[in-house]
Amino acid sequence: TAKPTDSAASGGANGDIKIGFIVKTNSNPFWVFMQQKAQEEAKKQGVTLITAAGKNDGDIDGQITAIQNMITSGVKAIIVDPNDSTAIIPALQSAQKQGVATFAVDTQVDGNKAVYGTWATDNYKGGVLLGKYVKAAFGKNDAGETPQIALLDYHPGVTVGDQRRTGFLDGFGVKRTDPEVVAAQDTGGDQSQGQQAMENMLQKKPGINVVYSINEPAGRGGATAIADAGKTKAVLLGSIDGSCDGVASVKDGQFTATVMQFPAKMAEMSIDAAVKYIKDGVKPTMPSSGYIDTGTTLITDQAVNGISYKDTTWGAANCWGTK
Amino acid sequence: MAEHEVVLRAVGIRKQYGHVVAVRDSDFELRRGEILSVIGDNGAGKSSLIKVLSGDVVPDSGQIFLNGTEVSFKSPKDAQRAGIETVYQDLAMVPELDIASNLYLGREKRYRGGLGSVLRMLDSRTMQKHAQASLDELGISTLQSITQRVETLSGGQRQTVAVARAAIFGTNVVIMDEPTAALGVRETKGVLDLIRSIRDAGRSVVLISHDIPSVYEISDHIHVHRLGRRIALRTPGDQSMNDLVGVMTGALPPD
Amino acid sequence: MAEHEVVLRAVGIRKQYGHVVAVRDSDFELRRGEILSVIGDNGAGKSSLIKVLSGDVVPDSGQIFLNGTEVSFKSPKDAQRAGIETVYQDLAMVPELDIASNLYLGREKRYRGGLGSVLRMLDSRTMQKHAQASLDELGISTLQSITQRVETLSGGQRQTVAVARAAIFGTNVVIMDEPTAALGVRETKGVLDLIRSIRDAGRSVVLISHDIPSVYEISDHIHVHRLGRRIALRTPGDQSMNDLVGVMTGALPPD
Amino acid sequence: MKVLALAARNPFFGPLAALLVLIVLFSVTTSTFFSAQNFSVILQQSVVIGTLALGQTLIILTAGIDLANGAILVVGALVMAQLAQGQPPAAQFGILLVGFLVCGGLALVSGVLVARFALPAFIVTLGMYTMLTAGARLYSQQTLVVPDGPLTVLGTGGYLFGVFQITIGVFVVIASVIVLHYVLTRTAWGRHVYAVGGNPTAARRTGINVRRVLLVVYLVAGLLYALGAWQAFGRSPATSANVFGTANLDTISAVVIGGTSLFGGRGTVIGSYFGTLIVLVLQSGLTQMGLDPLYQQVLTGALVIAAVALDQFTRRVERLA
Amino acid sequence: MKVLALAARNPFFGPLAALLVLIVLFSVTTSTFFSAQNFSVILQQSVVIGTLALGQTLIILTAGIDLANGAILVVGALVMAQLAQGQPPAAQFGILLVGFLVCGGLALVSGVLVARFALPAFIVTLGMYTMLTAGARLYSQQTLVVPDGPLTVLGTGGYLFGVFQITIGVFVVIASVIVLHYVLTRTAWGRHVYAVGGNPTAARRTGINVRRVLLVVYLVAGLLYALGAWQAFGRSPATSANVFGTANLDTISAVVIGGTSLFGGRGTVIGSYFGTLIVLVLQSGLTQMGLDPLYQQVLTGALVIAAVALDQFTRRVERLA
Ligand SMILES: Nc1ncnc2c1ncn2[C@@H]1O[C@H](COP(=O)(O)OP(=O)(O)OP(=O)(O)O)[C@@H](O)[C@H]1O
Ligand SMILES: Nc1ncnc2c1ncn2[C@@H]1O[C@H](COP(=O)(O)OP(=O)(O)OP(=O)(O)O)[C@@H](O)[C@H]1O
Ligand SMILES: [Mg+2]
Ligand SMILES: [Mg+2]
Repeated sequence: TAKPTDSAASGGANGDIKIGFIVKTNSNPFWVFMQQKAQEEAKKQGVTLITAAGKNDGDIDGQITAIQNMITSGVKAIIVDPNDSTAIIPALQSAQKQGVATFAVDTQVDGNKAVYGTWATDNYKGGVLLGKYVKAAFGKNDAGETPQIALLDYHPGVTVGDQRRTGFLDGFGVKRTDPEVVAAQDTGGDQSQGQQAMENMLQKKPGINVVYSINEPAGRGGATAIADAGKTKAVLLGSIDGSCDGVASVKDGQFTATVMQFPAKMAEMSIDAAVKYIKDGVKPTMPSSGYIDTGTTLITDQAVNGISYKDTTWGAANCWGTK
Repeated sequence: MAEHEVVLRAVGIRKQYGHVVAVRDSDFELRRGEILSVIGDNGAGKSSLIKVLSGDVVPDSGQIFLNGTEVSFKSPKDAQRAGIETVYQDLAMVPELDIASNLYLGREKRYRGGLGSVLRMLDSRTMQKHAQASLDELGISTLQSITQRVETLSGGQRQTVAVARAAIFGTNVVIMDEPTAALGVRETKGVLDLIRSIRDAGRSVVLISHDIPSVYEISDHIHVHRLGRRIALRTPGDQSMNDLVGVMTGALPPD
Repeated sequence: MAEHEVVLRAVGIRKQYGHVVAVRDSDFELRRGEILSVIGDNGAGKSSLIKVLSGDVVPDSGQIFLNGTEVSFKSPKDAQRAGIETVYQDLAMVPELDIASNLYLGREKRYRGGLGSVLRMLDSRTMQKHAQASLDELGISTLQSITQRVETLSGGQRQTVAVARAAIFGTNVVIMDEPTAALGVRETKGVLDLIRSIRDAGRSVVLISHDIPSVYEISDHIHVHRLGRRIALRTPGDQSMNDLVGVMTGALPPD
Repeated sequence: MKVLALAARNPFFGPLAALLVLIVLFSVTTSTFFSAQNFSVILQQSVVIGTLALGQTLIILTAGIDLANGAILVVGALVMAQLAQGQPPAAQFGILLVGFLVCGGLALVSGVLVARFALPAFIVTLGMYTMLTAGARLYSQQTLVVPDGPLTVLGTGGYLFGVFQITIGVFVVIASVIVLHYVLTRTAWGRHVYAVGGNPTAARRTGINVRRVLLVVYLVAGLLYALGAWQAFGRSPATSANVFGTANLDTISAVVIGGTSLFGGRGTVIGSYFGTLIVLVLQSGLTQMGLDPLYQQVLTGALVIAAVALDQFTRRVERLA
Repeated sequence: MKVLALAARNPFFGPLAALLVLIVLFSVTTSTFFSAQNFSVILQQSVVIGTLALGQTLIILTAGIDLANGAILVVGALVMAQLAQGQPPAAQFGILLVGFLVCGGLALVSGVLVARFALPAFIVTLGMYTMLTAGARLYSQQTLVVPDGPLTVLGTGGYLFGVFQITIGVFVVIASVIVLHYVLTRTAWGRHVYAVGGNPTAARRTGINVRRVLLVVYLVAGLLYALGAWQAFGRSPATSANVFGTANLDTISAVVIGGTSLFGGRGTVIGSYFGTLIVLVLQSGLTQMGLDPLYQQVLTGALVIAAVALDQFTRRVERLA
């Protein structure tokens, strides 16, 4: 039932091309940054980009609404960072039926269905990387001590959070129910909640010496609580995100390490692919995994054997966000 | 025979708020087909007493008898089921609703037939017509529309609506707490006539009022309330009006 | 000389709510040191008129003159600055605050010295003492505590508080909208005495009341209001009380 | 003058005016906003929040508030989706019934705490929200997809007049608004709802069973939340514990924008539905304008205030001085 | 009886009782809760929300509500942090002043819309919240760290009685509670605040300038939000546009748990501070109990309702029938 739009055929200029870009929410600089990069790339390619965001993490109805509004406004392609990998599918399918190409960034759609291409971080892999590193660093520093791990989680049921935590625990080689995991709190990825949760966990288990944080704001809150308790030296704190703020925190010793992801790549590659598809009808080729991993890189200034990393100087040059 | 003529009797009613004793072990007695006036100083506890009788307030102690049987009113609804209808001193109206809606609040009329029984549709037209008629009867003539919201009414208009309401629905006893306080000369006469006609129809009326001449003229019995309790129950004519006032204010002993 | 004796004069006041005309091009005149009563049917527009005079409502048209100078009251504060204090029919009290706080609301007394001028601390003790004295003077004796919240007062007690308030602060004109409606015999006498003493102190009083005998007895002039306007301005004694009521209800022509 | 008199009689006139102003605004400033297709999409977007807003209106009319409506919807949706896994479409009729029972029952718990124990609705429903949000995540951390059947039928539809695409869900939400408007304005129970919100003491004294009215209001609201869950399946057959996280504030906004007073006793369900549409028209229009989401957000905030200001203006509310 | 009379006179007695019950509960059920150290941590956790809750109380006492308080704090904090970059500590005095002006000014905008145009506070502050949240993100997407100096001084502290660690910020929040309690109960302005919330018509008729009282209330609230931002620097010198996103609901909860009525005219700031502590004690205690976060959340919801029920019970509120 897809009706080809005539206006597109008339002009050769890319200016007639409109692309939609939908992120999870704009309550996190990660997505705001990705949007900005997408906007820059669109300008470079000479296409019009319109953007939208869900209201909060999990707001699938808001993203469906955004998809519908964008179709109305005549976009030829939609790139979405889905708030729910499953629930987004029917809306994407319906978009394709109406002749709109669909792509995913940052988070995969289930089975990579209903999208022509995906550019995302492998969050599990990032977690594993962090877990392995912290384990090794722990072994190196505190020989003989048993690890007491505290988790600063997002909240359960959010895919990215689950993947990162699972990866971290696997990488560290413990299970969630093992005695080494002495405390866990949900923070919603919020700095002040991270600080409060960490303070309360330290009251319960003053011996905590390993902390995982779902993202850098929560990690920063945790680091503040740890510093207030005078334990910065005694605790290894690992985070995931790789914003310039996070890299700075690694540099000044608040974080032991962070795992960097690359939102700019996601934005640029997806826009590029969308424009190509609209102009030439060529779908991007995806590897057998079904998506392109934009990569994760460990950032730390404390090297341990056998784990590749980049230092904070490299990190500061390649981080995302305001430099 | 004397005993079962008593419609509503209360014995040893007590109601305390914090350490303020509003009603202090007071008795009360209302006969069928009579107008009983309750008089007393401001703050004597008249309103508190009738709130107990109308089920609005649960007393701390004491008993209430309706036609000789002990009853216990947990809410105004209970008293209304027993045919006791009350005009409260602060009128108890919903400001956002119009006159007719307030008049029929809690006893709305539905259309006959399917519209009423199935769709439960209100027969607003009939309610408005009846409401207008009741108000006209009370001599309120300045009302411009029966669909005016009560919050826009003048003090006297509002009071008339409350009185009309009680008169329509009080099948057994009508209690009126200062029903003419805000009323003009003509409207007051309308309400006093209404009270008489309720009595003449065999129903009983409890009238709280500070208008002693009217009370003296209209009442069959007068309940004198002082410092939270009934200190005297008199028949007008047995005692001069001035003496009655003396008893009420404490200038004269009750007997 | 006649002209500047008029304290408050209003010409052609009109106030309309939706399509209800509450005040219909009415005039008003109050002289210094007199008691002027305003009488009229329920809904005649008495309260609406005095709300205009007290700054509570801005009229649609018309002029107000204070001591011969045109004024325009945008809020009750403006009228109060001109020494006009009002007891509203619905009393205008804050239920959550206690008696003394309501009495002094908007004109609280602070401690003398640093406590008052620097810390701006309220002198609650003095306010309570004065409040108690004012209420005693009005003959309210059943009040158990001056720190009772107004929402717990009886109807009459509440009204007394409002009257006491206006009497204390009205330095020029005191307007009272049915101040004795909820009052007992003794308390009513207290308020009427108060009104006389205000007049005797050279201030002016506007009294709205449905109690025609009292009005006839106490007033220097009577403003008869009907269907939104002043239809007559009389001196008691020039006309019998019955004729006055006849004019008020429309049974007799204004002249 | 005539217009103002009409506005005073029909308090949803203000929100309607605001809605029309916005529609005109976006129709003029964008080339894509004014189309049958776009209006049909906006109507479809309104079905879930619009339905929840009806329950919220009922509760707010009684001077209450419901912060748990989205959470109740989610629990109901999860239970229904879980039960529907691997079941034939015919079984979904029974499952729907379960959903209505679950949502009705949960809302009734709030109702009992408010009506019977006189606890403030804000705290009761905040507590319910906290518990149910966590409860939903304990119940299922997966995204569940319901198979096609009665559960998803509200999302199916066809064309009206050949151009106007419409779903059953849109009919259902509009029908709900009309039925509820009828109930509130033309039946005794509706009047009692206004009375309980306007002056509970007076309501009680006229013999209204205030507690029962409150209980029924919360129950009906719960059933409307179940209807909202059903509508949500029409929008997307997949559900999880993380959806509709801001439905509470979204519906309160819709209700207040629609001219209902948070202090109870004044308001209309039609207004609330217009309030829902106002927010959606804003989102749609601003997206069509191609504004960045953050700038969209700034404008949304300003326009929501402006919409309510317009409403106040058409009602010429007496101002505080 | 005596206890109840005391409770009636001091409406913050109920929340205090609830707080004590919770403290006893957690002291008994966990070995780590009852310690000077833990109480000192809880007090430190209370400084930001506790301060914001004071402003929220003022506004709610006037029958308003403020959904924008967290957003105003964030904007103020960002502006201060931005200005403080690369500046010597001495410059921070001036910067603080700017922060107070910014927050006071923003809150005053809400105040003008509420007082002057009679718009509902819910919508005005929701609009402000929407605009300011987006505005803050447009203003800065970085995490800004303020250098040590006057801006961070509230986080410094020492030991009381040798064991009880305490910060200046804790003293400041407690002092703020006491000062505001004094102002509300012992000055004319405080009485006017209650009057405006309890019966605005009566307040106006007694000659109170209702508009001005409202404006000052919003202004003072804004200054308290600036103080909250200052407190936040004491908690953590790093700030970004993404902090305190739920401060609005958190403070409303604290205020309501503290016994203040959302309908205005009744309540105390002391109660609101106890309300803040109740929530924190719950979070701390449940963490010490080592419950799974989701079960913690379920219990939090239930206990918040229970705390308010206890409050109602101590006040023996007359129930609806
Ligand atoms: N809810 C309450 N809380 C505390 N005290 C109360 C309450 N209700 C009434 N009172 C007190 O009880 C006493 C009796 O009040 P009540 O209203 O019964 O008097 P009343 O005889 O009707 O007076 P009036 O003629 O002025 O209407 C008064 O002192 C009043 O202050
Ligand atoms: N806010 C309003 N909206 C609509 N109509 C109003 C409003 N206020 C008053 N009215 C109408 O204006 C008319 C005059 O009312 P007002 O209160 O001035 O009468 P009044 O003479 O004081 O009567 P009463 O003796 O009963 O107190 C009445 O018909 C009333 O219904
Ligand atoms: Mg009384
Ligand atoms: Mg009047």
